[in-house]
Amino acid sequence: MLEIRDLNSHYGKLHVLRDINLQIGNESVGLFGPNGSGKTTLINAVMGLWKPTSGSINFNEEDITNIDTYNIARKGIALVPQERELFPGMNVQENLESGAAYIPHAKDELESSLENVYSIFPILKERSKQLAVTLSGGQQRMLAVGRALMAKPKLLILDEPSLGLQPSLVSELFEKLAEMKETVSILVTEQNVRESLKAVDRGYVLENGSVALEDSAEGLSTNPHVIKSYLGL
Amino acid sequence: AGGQGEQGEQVEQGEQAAEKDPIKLGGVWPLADITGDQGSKAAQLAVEEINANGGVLGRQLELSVIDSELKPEKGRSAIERLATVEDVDIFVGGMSSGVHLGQIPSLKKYEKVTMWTGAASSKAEEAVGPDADWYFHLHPWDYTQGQSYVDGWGDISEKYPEIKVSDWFLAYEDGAFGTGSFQASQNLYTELGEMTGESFKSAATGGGDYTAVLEHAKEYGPEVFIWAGYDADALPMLETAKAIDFAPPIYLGAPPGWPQGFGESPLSNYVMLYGMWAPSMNSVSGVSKHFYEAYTGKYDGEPQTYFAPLSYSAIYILKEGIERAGTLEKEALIEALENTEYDSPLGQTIGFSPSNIIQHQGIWGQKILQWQNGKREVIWPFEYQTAEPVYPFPGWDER
Amino acid sequence: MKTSKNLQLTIVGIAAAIGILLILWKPSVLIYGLQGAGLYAAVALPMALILGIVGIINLAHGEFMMLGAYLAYWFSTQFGIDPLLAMIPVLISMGIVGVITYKTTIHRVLGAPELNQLILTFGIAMVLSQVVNLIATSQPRKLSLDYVTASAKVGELSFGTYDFIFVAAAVLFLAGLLFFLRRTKLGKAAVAVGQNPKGARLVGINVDRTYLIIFSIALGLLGIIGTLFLTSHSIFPLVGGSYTMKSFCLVAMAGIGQLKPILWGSLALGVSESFIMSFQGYGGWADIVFFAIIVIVIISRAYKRTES
Amino acid sequence: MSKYIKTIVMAAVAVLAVAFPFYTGAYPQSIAQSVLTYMILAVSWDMLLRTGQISFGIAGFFGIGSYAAVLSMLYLNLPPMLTILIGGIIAGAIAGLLGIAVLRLRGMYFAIVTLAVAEIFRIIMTNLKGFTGGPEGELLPQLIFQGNPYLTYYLMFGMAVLTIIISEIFLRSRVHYALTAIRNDEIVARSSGVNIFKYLVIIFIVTSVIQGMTGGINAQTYGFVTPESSFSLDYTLLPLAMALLGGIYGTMGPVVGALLLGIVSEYLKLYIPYGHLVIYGIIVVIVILYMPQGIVGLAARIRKAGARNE
Amino acid sequence: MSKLVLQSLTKRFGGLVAVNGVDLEMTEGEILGIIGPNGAGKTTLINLISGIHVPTSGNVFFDGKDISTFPAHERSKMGIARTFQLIHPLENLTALQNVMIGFMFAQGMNQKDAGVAAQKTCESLKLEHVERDVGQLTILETKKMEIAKTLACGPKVLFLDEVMAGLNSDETKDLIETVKRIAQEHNLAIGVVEHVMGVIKMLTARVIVLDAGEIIAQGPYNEVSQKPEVIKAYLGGEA
Ligand SMILES: Nc1ncnc2c1ncn2[C@@H]1O[C@H](COP(=O)(O)OP(=O)(O)OP(=O)(O)O)[C@@H](O)[C@H]1O
Ligand SMILES: Nc1ncnc2c1ncn2[C@@H]1O[C@H](COP(=O)(O)OP(=O)(O)OP(=O)(O)O)[C@@H](O)[C@H]1O
Ligand SMILES: [Mg+2]
Ligand SMILES: [Mg+2]
Repeated sequence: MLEIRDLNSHYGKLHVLRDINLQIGNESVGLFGPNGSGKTTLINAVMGLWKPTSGSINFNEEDITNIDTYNIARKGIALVPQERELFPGMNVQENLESGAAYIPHAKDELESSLENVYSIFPILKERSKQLAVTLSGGQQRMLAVGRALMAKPKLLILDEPSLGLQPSLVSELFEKLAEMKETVSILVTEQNVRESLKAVDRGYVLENGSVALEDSAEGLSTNPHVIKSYLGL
Repeated sequence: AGGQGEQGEQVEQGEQAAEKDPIKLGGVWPLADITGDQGSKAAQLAVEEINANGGVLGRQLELSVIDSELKPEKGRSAIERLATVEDVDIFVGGMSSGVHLGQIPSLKKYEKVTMWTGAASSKAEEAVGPDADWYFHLHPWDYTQGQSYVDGWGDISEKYPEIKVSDWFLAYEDGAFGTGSFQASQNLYTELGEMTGESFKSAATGGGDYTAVLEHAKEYGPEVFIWAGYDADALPMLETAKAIDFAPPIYLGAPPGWPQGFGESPLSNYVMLYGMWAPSMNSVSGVSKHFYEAYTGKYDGEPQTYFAPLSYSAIYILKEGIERAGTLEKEALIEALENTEYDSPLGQTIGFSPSNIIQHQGIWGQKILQWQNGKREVIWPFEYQTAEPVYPFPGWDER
Repeated sequence: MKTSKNLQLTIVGIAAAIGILLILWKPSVLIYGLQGAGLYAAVALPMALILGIVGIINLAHGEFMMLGAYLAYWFSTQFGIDPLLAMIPVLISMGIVGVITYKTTIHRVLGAPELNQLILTFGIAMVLSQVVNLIATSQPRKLSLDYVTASAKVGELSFGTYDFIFVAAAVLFLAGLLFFLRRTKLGKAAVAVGQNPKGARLVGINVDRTYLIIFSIALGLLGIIGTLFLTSHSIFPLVGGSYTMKSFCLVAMAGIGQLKPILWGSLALGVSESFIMSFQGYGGWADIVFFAIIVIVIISRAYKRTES
Repeated sequence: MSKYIKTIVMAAVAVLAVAFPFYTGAYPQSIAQSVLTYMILAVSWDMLLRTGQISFGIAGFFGIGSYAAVLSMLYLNLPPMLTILIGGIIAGAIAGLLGIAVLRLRGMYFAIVTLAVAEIFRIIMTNLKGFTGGPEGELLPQLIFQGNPYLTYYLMFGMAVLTIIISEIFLRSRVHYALTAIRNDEIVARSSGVNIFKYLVIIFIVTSVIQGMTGGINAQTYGFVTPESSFSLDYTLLPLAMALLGGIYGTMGPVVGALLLGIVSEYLKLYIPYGHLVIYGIIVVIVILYMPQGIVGLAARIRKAGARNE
Repeated sequence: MSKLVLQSLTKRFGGLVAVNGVDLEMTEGEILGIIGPNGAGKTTLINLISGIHVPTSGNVFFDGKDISTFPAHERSKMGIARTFQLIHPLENLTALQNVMIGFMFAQGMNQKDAGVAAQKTCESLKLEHVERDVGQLTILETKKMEIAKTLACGPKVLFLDEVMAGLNSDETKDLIETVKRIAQEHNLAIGVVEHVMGVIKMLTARVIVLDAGEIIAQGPYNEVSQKPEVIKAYLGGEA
């Protein structure tokens, strides 16, 4: 489904991604690594938000390396960005609807998707007329996840989705993701490695911009390096 | 004009110039404005004509023009440059009293002979002061202009007793030009009768709503309705007048210029106007005819403002003055200029005499004209009359 | 909630009362005020559109209107057609001007700080007005059209009716824009882009094209207004400047991104200006009322916000 | 090392500027005078910008200062230097009063309100005919220093030096941190103990005093005021463009921008008498498109790039 | 004596009651956990204490003084400091300069002293790269800088709004130690908002649980986390 080959990326002179190779099939994949290791940069490259210096990204056999973000979104990749990127002046429902309205294969199922999102995050239904800007931090995170789900993606990318969510919702979210991986491919970055390992099939560990480790969820959770650096708490 | 032309000329005149330098004139106009654009071009025309006829005292004239951009500080720098870098002998130019106020200190510093074509505000006259014998002002002052109208209407009502001119309503734009006109005329017109007035915001300065002022004028019901605004106001104001059905017996405009194609509008017929010059003058003045043909021949398009013949005149007055003085020496030149009797394309013969403050005022008044079938016909002074006045201004439904 | 409803009702009530009083006492104030308001609103709406969505304060706003007016003049004199008919080619030409301007300049400063955009459009304004000046000179132009002087008579009062065309234009623009932004897909996308361009890209909106379209629509509207403006006003190269400033004021008074309040704001300004001018000799103060209302509205809104 | 060089360069420029009138003619001097005027306005505008507030009201305070100087001389017969000070004080006092209400506004709202207020000043001056001379303005019986061009140049030069010094003090002292914090994030600034309002009011008053005094000097130099010329929108827009083209948030940018645009506009006009404004506009557009950080920003970037290559 | 006392503090946004009649006392040296579901009102509570919002009703007392209506900058000078859930480092300044601001304006130091003091604070937090522009810091460094900024205000009471969010476990441990140390060194009352229960467990002696603006439970974390209402509203399932 997604295939990244020899990807390199720079911010000015800073070499952030080094020869990244990564594949995602019909599965759920975790992307772990310390802060600043380049996870967000990698995701931005996939979404066309940041042009890589070299390498290629293929989605369903199609080269999307130099395609505009909006087109990538329409091809079926949805992102829950770390910074959420909501529409502050729209209310909750309008934000959700915007997630489906511009994606050809999603707009016809807008109503059912909306029900689905509301059932995952009931608070959003309660607040459906509240402006996004006045939501609390965690509520905004839910809205961002919800908006991405509205797009009926083939590949769903979540950049630290649990950040700021209350514990009960974190487990619920990962349960939900685990359920969804039957129908949607998932790429998720998380600091909460423990929870997320429950939801993914495989994982990559990114360190200093290179893939340091690649293994199944089980393999990772027993890997001493991972245990020491990422599962300590 | 300007830098490039200069260089070309210098090369050309290389050999003879050694003993006979050109006489340098420095001109300052707002070149992006139609007045300055055409004024400077008409002056250049005069220079070229004179040079083609052998120049002055055997020397060529050379005109350097700098843009004042209608800004006092730019106008002043232009004077400074002309005086020190170009080293001109004489200053010409002018438009806008505001710019002139900024230039007067510099003009006074150099005390070179100055032949000014613009600035009607008596504030400028005050700033020049009584001692500036080198200062020659062609354009009428606001008050002399006002007096000329009073004289004109007096003459007209005497010759055509049916024309009534004792009740006046003056609509004036709220800037310096309109306010100055109103203040200057308010006292003078008592000779004729009563005058009241109200200001409006000219379209030229972002206004253009004449309903209120015309309503008030209509309520007042004057015998003469006069407006002092800009060319941009001319037609819209007439349209508003028609819309609110205001048709005074005399509808009179006193803008410095008229919009393109004003005469072609059916509304313009029988509007009266104050002005210094119009193409119809060609039939009564040979100089005017010559000027008109030369101008339209050299530049495409008619002279649209009187600043063209006025600037043209300024150059010729200087030429004659220098010839009479036989030198560029200041005292002699001033004396010669004082004796100017220049038969101008504006019709009148220009000479200089003291006005309220300054010593050398050239033109004192404007003419009274009337738009008739697309042409500006001169009504007064009678010696230049080109057509009989049509009176009264026909009502809107009678057209 | 309730108090603000009550407040609104009171304000509407007071406004209605003032309106009725005016109709009885000086009907012309209302008529001319309305006509003036129509022009203000019609010119300001496209500026609000560009500001709200593309996020640019367009200091060349009035100059684009001027350009539209000159184009209309050119079309109608060149082909001998009525300027109102020329509206169609002008609309198209201004749309193209919009595309060109966007592609060559605006597009490149979208990421830059707002001040850069401000000065860029200031430069564009200068180029536009000066190029027109070089070609057409500063001498005003005005078409003389019979229908412009259409008038109506009610009792003693005779007034021009043509300028109601600006009221119609303003209302149509507003209705059209609201419909466009709320009901059409492109319009909704534009709103999203206005609020968060990055978010908009992520949900599949072509942001660059949206900007381009909105900018061109706004210039197209300016072409229409320019044409209408030409029918009843003189045009000259610098005619746009004061409309930029007034639109800018109105847009701020309405609040960034707001369209409807522009109509109310214009009405308030138009009527109060007309009211002041109806007193002979006080016309000079009409401008002060314009700016004072703007200052008061903006400041009091800021206070209201900090209170809640 | 580089600090030395900077000081030497600054000293050299200062010496040059002081000696300027002695080896140039009246023409460059008059250009310099107007460049200095715009330079002061540009620097003072930038000083307020450092708080994040974009003022469109420069012309307002400049005009107020001009009128205050001329009217206080006409009516109270005060010595010219004093009237300039009065121009500054009145502009500052008005800024103080206004600031209390206006400085709660941000962004475009602040910009518009300052613009509107400047217009209100102009309209008042136009309409108070008996007091201010109305649209035709007022004349001074004589110019400051009897019109001596050297002294007027030094007066404006002194004002520019003063403005630059104040600007530099603000850049090097605590004030700089307060202003930068306010510009970046007011809530963070407040939570770090910065009294936002106090600093905004101080800067607003200081810059208005500077603008008012500059207006006063200008009026005394030219010997007249009119609403149209004293409140000209040029005094707002040109300094803004100059600061931006030179580079904002510092003293150097506005100074360089004023010098450059001031000289370029004069130069263009001599070579392209009809139509130079088109070129001027194109230059503004091109600079913004290709040097978004202004000239000083570009120079800094080049210097950095050079350093990296070493 | 209690440093900070809240008395039936309430804040409404239109129809929504974000904080509802909260009573609370905090004393020196205490680290208090503030937990609760998303939208419970935690951030709003901090905003009320630090003066970003004005309470709809109720009072905030500090050192026995009612400061409910004091502006934010004055509260900061009195010793109430906080970080922000969405961090906004001051750009165009270096990390060190960011820290200096508090010393200069909340504590009134001059530039030089503030520089020295900021340097010391950064060292004590093991914050390196202080000469870098804030944009170039890592997340951990940024978070430390945020804490340093609050310390620079000379706080007596300090609120940390989700400072640990987004850190990995090593970094989280590092920061927990740091917070503990500063609490002791400066004898601070610290309020910590976190959704990572590991942090709350390790760091706090007492927690309050907010739900829909009200305190529904308080006490040591181990006790509180057993309460069914807390599990239901917040922790969920078996956690
Ligand atoms: N816009 C930018 N300009 C310069 N450097 C950047 C930019 N964005 C990120 N970086 C740097 O690139 C590196 C990788 O950043 P990235 O955000 O991809 O990391 P990450 O793994 O997502 O970290 P986190 O867990 O903190 O989100 C970091 O060193 C960061 O400082
Ligand atoms: N300005 C506002 N206008 C309207 N409602 C608001 C505003 N600010 C906050 N709220 C609402 O108040 C409630 C409390 O918000 P707050 O940010 O305090 O929650 P929180 O406990 O910090 O949540 P989180 O854990 O998600 O950060 C939320 O329901 C939020 O939607
Ligand atoms: Mg990241
Ligand atoms: Mg929160």
